[in-house]
Amino acid sequence: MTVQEQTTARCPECAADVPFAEPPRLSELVECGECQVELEVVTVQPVTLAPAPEVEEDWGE
Amino acid sequence: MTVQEQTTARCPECAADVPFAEPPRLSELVECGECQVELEVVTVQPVTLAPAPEVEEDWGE
Amino acid sequence: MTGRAGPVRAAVVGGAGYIGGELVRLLLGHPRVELATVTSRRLAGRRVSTTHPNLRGLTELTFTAPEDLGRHDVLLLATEHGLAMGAMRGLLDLADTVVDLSADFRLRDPAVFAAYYGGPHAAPDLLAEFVTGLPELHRKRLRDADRISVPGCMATAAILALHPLADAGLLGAGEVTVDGRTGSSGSGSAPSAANVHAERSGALRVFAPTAHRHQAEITQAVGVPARMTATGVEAVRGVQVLCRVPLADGVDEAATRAVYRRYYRDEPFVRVVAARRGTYRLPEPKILAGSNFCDVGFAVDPHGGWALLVAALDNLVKGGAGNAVQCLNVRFGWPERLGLEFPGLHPA
Amino acid sequence: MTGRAGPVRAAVVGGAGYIGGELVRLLLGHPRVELATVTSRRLAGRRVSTTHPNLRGLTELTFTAPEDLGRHDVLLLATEHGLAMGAMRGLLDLADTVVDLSADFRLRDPAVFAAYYGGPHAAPDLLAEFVTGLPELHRKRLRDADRISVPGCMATAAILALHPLADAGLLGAGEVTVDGRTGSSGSGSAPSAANVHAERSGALRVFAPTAHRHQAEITQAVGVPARMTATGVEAVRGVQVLCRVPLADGVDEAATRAVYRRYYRDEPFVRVVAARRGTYRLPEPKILAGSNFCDVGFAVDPHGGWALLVAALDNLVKGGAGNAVQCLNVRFGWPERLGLEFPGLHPA
Amino acid sequence: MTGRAGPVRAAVVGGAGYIGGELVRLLLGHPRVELATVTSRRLAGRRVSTTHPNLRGLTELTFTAPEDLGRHDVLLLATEHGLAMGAMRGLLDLADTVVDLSADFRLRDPAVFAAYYGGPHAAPDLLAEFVTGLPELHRKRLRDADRISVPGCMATAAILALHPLADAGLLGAGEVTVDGRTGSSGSGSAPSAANVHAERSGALRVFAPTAHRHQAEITQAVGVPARMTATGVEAVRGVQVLCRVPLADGVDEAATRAVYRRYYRDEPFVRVVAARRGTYRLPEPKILAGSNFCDVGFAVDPHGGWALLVAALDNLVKGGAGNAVQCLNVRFGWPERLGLEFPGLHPA
Amino acid sequence: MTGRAGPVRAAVVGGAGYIGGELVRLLLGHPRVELATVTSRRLAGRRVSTTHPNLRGLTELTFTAPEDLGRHDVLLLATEHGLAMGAMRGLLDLADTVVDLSADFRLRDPAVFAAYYGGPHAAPDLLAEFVTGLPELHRKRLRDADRISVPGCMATAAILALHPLADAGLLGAGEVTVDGRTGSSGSGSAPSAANVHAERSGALRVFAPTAHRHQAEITQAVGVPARMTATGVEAVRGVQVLCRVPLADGVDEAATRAVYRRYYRDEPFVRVVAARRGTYRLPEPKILAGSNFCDVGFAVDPHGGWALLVAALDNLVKGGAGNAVQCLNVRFGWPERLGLEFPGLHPA
Ligand SMILES: NC(=O)c1ccc[n+]([C@@H]2O[C@H](COP(=O)([O-])OP(=O)(O)OC[C@H]3O[C@@H](n4cnc5c(N)ncnc54)[C@H](OP(=O)(O)O)[C@@H]3O)[C@@H](O)[C@H]2O)c1
Ligand SMILES: NC(=O)c1ccc[n+]([C@@H]2O[C@H](COP(=O)([O-])OP(=O)(O)OC[C@H]3O[C@@H](n4cnc5c(N)ncnc54)[C@H](OP(=O)(O)O)[C@@H]3O)[C@@H](O)[C@H]2O)c1
Ligand SMILES: NC(=O)c1ccc[n+]([C@@H]2O[C@H](COP(=O)([O-])OP(=O)(O)OC[C@H]3O[C@@H](n4cnc5c(N)ncnc54)[C@H](OP(=O)(O)O)[C@@H]3O)[C@@H](O)[C@H]2O)c1
Ligand SMILES: NC(=O)c1ccc[n+]([C@@H]2O[C@H](COP(=O)([O-])OP(=O)(O)OC[C@H]3O[C@@H](n4cnc5c(N)ncnc54)[C@H](OP(=O)(O)O)[C@@H]3O)[C@@H](O)[C@H]2O)c1
Ligand SMILES: [Zn+2]
Ligand SMILES: [Zn+2]
Repeated sequence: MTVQEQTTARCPECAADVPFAEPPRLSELVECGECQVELEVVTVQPVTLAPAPEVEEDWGE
Repeated sequence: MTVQEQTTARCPECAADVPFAEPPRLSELVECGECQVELEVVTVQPVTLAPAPEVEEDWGE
Repeated sequence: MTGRAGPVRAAVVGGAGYIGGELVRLLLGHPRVELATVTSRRLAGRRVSTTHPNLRGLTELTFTAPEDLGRHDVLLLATEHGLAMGAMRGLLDLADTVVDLSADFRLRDPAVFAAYYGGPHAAPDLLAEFVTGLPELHRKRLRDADRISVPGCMATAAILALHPLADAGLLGAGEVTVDGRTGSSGSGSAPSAANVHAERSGALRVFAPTAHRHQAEITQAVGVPARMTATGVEAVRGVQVLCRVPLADGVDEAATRAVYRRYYRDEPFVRVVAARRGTYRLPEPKILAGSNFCDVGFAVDPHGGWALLVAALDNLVKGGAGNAVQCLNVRFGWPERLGLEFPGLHPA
Repeated sequence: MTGRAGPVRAAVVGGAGYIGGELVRLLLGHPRVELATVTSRRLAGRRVSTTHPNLRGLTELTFTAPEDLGRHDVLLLATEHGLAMGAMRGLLDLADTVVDLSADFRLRDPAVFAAYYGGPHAAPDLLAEFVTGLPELHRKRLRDADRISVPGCMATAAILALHPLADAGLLGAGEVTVDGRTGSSGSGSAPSAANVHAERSGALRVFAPTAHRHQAEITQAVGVPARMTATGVEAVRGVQVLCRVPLADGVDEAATRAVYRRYYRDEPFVRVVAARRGTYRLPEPKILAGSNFCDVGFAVDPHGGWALLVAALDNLVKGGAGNAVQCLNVRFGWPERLGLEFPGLHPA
Repeated sequence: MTGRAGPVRAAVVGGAGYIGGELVRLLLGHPRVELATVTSRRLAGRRVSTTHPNLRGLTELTFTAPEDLGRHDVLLLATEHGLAMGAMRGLLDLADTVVDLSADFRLRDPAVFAAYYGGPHAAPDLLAEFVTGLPELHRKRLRDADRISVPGCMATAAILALHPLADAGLLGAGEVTVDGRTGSSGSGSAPSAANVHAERSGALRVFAPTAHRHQAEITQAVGVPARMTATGVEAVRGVQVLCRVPLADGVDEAATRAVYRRYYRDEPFVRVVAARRGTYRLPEPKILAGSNFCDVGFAVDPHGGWALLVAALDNLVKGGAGNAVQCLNVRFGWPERLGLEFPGLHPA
Repeated sequence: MTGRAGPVRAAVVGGAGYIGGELVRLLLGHPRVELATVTSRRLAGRRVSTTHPNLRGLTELTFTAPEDLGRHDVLLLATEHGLAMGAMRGLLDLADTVVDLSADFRLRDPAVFAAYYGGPHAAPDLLAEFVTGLPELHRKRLRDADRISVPGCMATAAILALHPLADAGLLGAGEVTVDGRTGSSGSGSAPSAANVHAERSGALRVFAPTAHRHQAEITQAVGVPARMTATGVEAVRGVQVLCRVPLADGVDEAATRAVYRRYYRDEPFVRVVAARRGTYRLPEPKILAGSNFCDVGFAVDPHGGWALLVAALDNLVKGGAGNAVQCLNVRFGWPERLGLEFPGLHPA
């Protein structure tokens, strides 16, 4: 393949670099290592990420 | 010195061997490593040990 | 078997649970093992260190879906009981060495298994192939064992307390009773009405009043029938067992102590603890959290005739993951303490 | 209103939860109330005392399905937030007096509600009809109130700590911060990954780092903006709040103490605790478990300018069910301590 | 004796300790008792509520020096063991009715006392005058008893577990073993290296591996020899005992249950707890803190031959101060539940 | 300084206490250190492992009387505060390198010391010679430091939370407040009425409501005045601090995160923990027991203007003994993680 591989993308939540082990597929889910947000690959060239829709998580007391 | 050094003596409480770092002195206190009883050196040739008088220790509930 | 050169590539199956997480912690710190894969059904794709936050900064691993599990040198299975026996044939194709930490391959007799686990075993013919993963009793066979079944946490403690006396012929006739106490991690990580904090906190829950499953393992290992009760106590980690045993005629404290000292003199992970002074006279689990020690002690009735044996360990370490790593050390000819050096904390 | 002859017939809606169970305990022991009905969706038909085992032998009640709830003199609502606002119109038909312990009717301004609870209020027109169920601030209005909304547990503690100083004009300009600490029962009885014992035990979980919901109630009651953080701590019951406040010029410890003593002199359930000796100098929740006391204390910086206010209570009693019963006592003209005499334990 | 008109004037001797504090709490809330005096050597002149902060706002009492103790209707002794036996003659002059909560007058046989307490009894001739303060066994004699000795906390639990089966002739031949578990308040309030928080926290301390003192009380009350071990567990309050008993031929669960139900049907403070569903199936102390209940349960081995009996109570209430108050209620002809209505908490 | 060949001979002064015991644990496991001597006044001649039972089987050392202390390469002082300053001149004769873990040499200004510790410093001229033992701030100077003073446990956490923002100029004008929470081991091992288990258990004890001593260290290190309160919480080990800080104009979460990431990118023992999902979003001490990590996190108010910074550590490790060992690693040119690899446990 001649496509230049992008190995990280920016987390839209916390601006951290999110690494990929292999070329990402569209709609793949990844977790940001910094803020643990779940992210969806929304474009692949370049790779961009958006927060994945979440089941509302209840953390309250 | 020509006295043969005895390096352990028997604990009268639990029969374990209690080691000495150096030749013991009379009335010295040592702690048995097995049962943690405090022992007094009552003779030195040979070295013999007896339970040291204890302040009654309260461990109860 | 003697040592080998390169690292051993290992996978943990069921790594999102408590035993799985402990395996991951220990294997990440093991100088001869490369932890390549950790599987989870629920959390495939998520970071391992989000589930096990003590490992933040120590690993970038993410969970792999079980169906994507490939070949490794060693598989360690940390799934809930009932799973490994069905999946074992497939798993044996993926690695030369398989260590099962679940209950599925602990009992050699399928009839006993059925009686204690409420149904027939799914792979009874494989039962005989497994070696019990308890180096103190089976070190020699473990040196070339490729199917290892790690005993239950309370069973391990009870076996290490009872075996020396039984083996030395010091037990008298009569019933052996085992009273197990366990922290909440002993029942795994799945939330339920019984283990929500406000209910489980401060509990003294006699959840097995008459015949806890581990009694079958104890009887199998020690050769004497045991009756076992179990209580959930306020703790996250930690197991303690109290075994009440009849003594043979004339057995006193000195004889008892001599047996334990001889038996465990060279064991790297068993300490004899039976002191007459101090605050910590008999084994207690709280100072063992994170360590691979099993402390074993005893008190002989001054009037003779019976003794109380006490053993304590961390259910996730010597009671599971640590014991499994110790078995790997034996199996691969590594120093037995390797990766298991943490001694526990005081105060704790 | 003055006292009435026969017992008041009451129903608890949502009685399988922690606030519901506490209402049941208190109402069963209340000499003027007949607890006729306790509802639960999940457990309809089951015995109340299986869910709340402290009540074994004290009641033969079984849970009623919510749809079978009939007329009573008083309804007490202990459902999770979001339910009461939708169901309120129907419930108001079933009883003259309704006491809501959920968050739905605590905030008078629907815009504030929407900002803090993430959506519009389902019955904004009813908000104004509710009186805040805090006798220390609203005793007079509660005497004939038939729609009562009990404040949140940490809000109650913070309001009782802050209100005297605010009311007396002793607060200086500047930010009031509230640091809440709460036991695990504060988040209810439903099991989740976050409150399973092994995860929640020993926690110091800053679950609301910047703006806990109760700050809206505090601001509404005290009239000063508050910034509130909250931490889950190792406890089942119990809430403590630390409020850091600027003091008006020249306000010293003597002036502060005088305000609190005057303010709470005749209050049956608020004690001023600010001692200079002993082990328990400032309010702590552990000695309040089961009691309806809110202890309130303070420490004025020796260099002046600010003070730390501390309040503690049992979230399920003065922070919820006990406070509701105190409101009923006021509403029906009964002695205010009736059914709420338990003082708490020491040691605990 | 039948009821009397005015309040009974009572004094608590040794009121700075944990049992003393619990007596103060209960007597302050008792409608027929006037608590006139509370003694302490160390704290004479100090406020009782500084030591027992749960009582702030409820009493203005200060501690009295023991030498200033005058006449009262009732003396309740909460001193450490060994004190009451020497002081008893003098104390008997100060009140018609004396209730001793220490261990000094629990054993009827001075030889047994000497064997268990390491020295001769100081007033052996008085031993026979004391009635055991356990209404479930001695209600009739307590009605006019003026020397009452309240049994030990773990002994009370074990006796209430064992007595019905023994009395009904359902015990088989063979050893009865008692495994006691106790919270830290069971060893009193004096600080020591063993009970400092960092050492005692999370403990599973087998402090009495072979013959806990309470076994002498159990044997005396139940008539069968018992071997008792005891473990300190993580809790402040609370005692649980597990008794392993042989059953007579043919005794099954139904027969066992029938005995307990009959035996405790009318007891105000004993509940039979042996459920097959739910989280709380067998007695646990955590829901009993502050209450005078002793919960008693059992599990019969499905193969027959033996049963596990379980009992739980709050060591400071039914295991001490509450039981003493219950005895007073019996002695003075008051309703037996008077002042003891608090049922305990859930969650806790 | 570069590495050296033979082992470094070390002595721990005050080894019977909690910091002393932790030093012993870490130094016994350190491959480059030979722990030669451990002193204790009270326990001279007794086995170290009786006091610190986690070390059974790992050492045969007995305590040495302080007056018998001889020459070593390194002395580590773990005595209660006030002792080291008087003894320092003598101790400096016994070793080239001295690491003081007490409070005596933490503050550079004798006037500040006097204000916070209630009396003049006994060796004010030595204060300037000590380097603060915090590698994250002073790594360079520590490389050849021979007088090292390790900061207080809560101070360490607060400094590591605050310093990056202060250093980067992101703090706004206004007050910084620090709310410290600490387990019971933070106040040492001597039994007292306040730390006996039944009193200290479950505490939320605001023992320093207005000006905890560590605030002087924080101000000295960070350069901004801090007001610090402190609460004793239910835990044996563990410290958490919450720092409320004003932010400079326009500072948002991304800017804050960038500063922390950059600042701690290469630090072996500081992890940035500020997650939006999962159970452990902000630093908590319970998963750090035994580990040398300090976890640091933050939450920026969505409306801007201020942030809550959170840091957690084990007071006996990164808050004391572990930090001291890390300093030794820096001082002797060893890998900084040496002997400090234990990551902490989950669950815990
Ligand atoms: N706990 C002990 O002390 C101990 C000691 C020795 C042996 N063992 C044995 O080890 C095995 C594993 O025990 P464990 O205690 O580690 O059990 P566990 O925590 O329940 O974990 C087992 C598996 O259950 C799933 N799981 C974990 N958390 C869950 C949740 N919140 N909701 C739903 N599923 C969840 C996970 O698999 P997925 O992510 O794939 O769903 C996990 O790998 C068992 O066979 C047990 O008998 C346990
Ligand atoms: N907890 C506090 O400290 C506190 C203090 C003051 C006010 N409040 C308020 O009181 C209300 C109730 O709070 P709570 O703490 O009592 O909540 P909760 O324990 O969760 O109970 C609420 C309802 O949830 C259902 N529920 C209980 N256990 C459950 C389980 N294991 N699984 C699924 N559903 C379950 C029950 O209703 P069904 O049986 O009908 O399903 C129960 O009545 C809330 O609005 C809260 O804001 C709480
Ligand atoms: N704890 C239980 O669960 C329990 C249950 C049933 C029966 N009992 C019996 O009740 C009696 C009292 O037991 P307890 O648990 O209440 O004992 P405790 O707390 O030690 O109190 C006994 C007395 O010891 C003194 N004392 C209290 N705190 C002290 C301190 N910090 N330092 C020095 N002295 C202190 C006080 O007398 P002064 O102020 O006069 O010095 C106090 O009245 C014992 O005989 C016990 O066997 C106890
Ligand atoms: N605890 C922490 O979290 C922490 C953290 C950082 C720094 N520090 C500092 O480290 C120093 C030591 O603190 P620590 O917490 O280790 O104090 P500690 O446990 O009280 O120990 C200090 C010394 O007190 C004596 N001691 C211990 N137990 C005793 C007992 N039961 N009765 C009487 N004396 C006893 C011992 O000396 P002898 O045997 O010679 O009498 C011991 O070496 C202090 O300066 C402290 O400020 C503490
Ligand atoms: Zn992110
Ligand atoms: Zn010995």
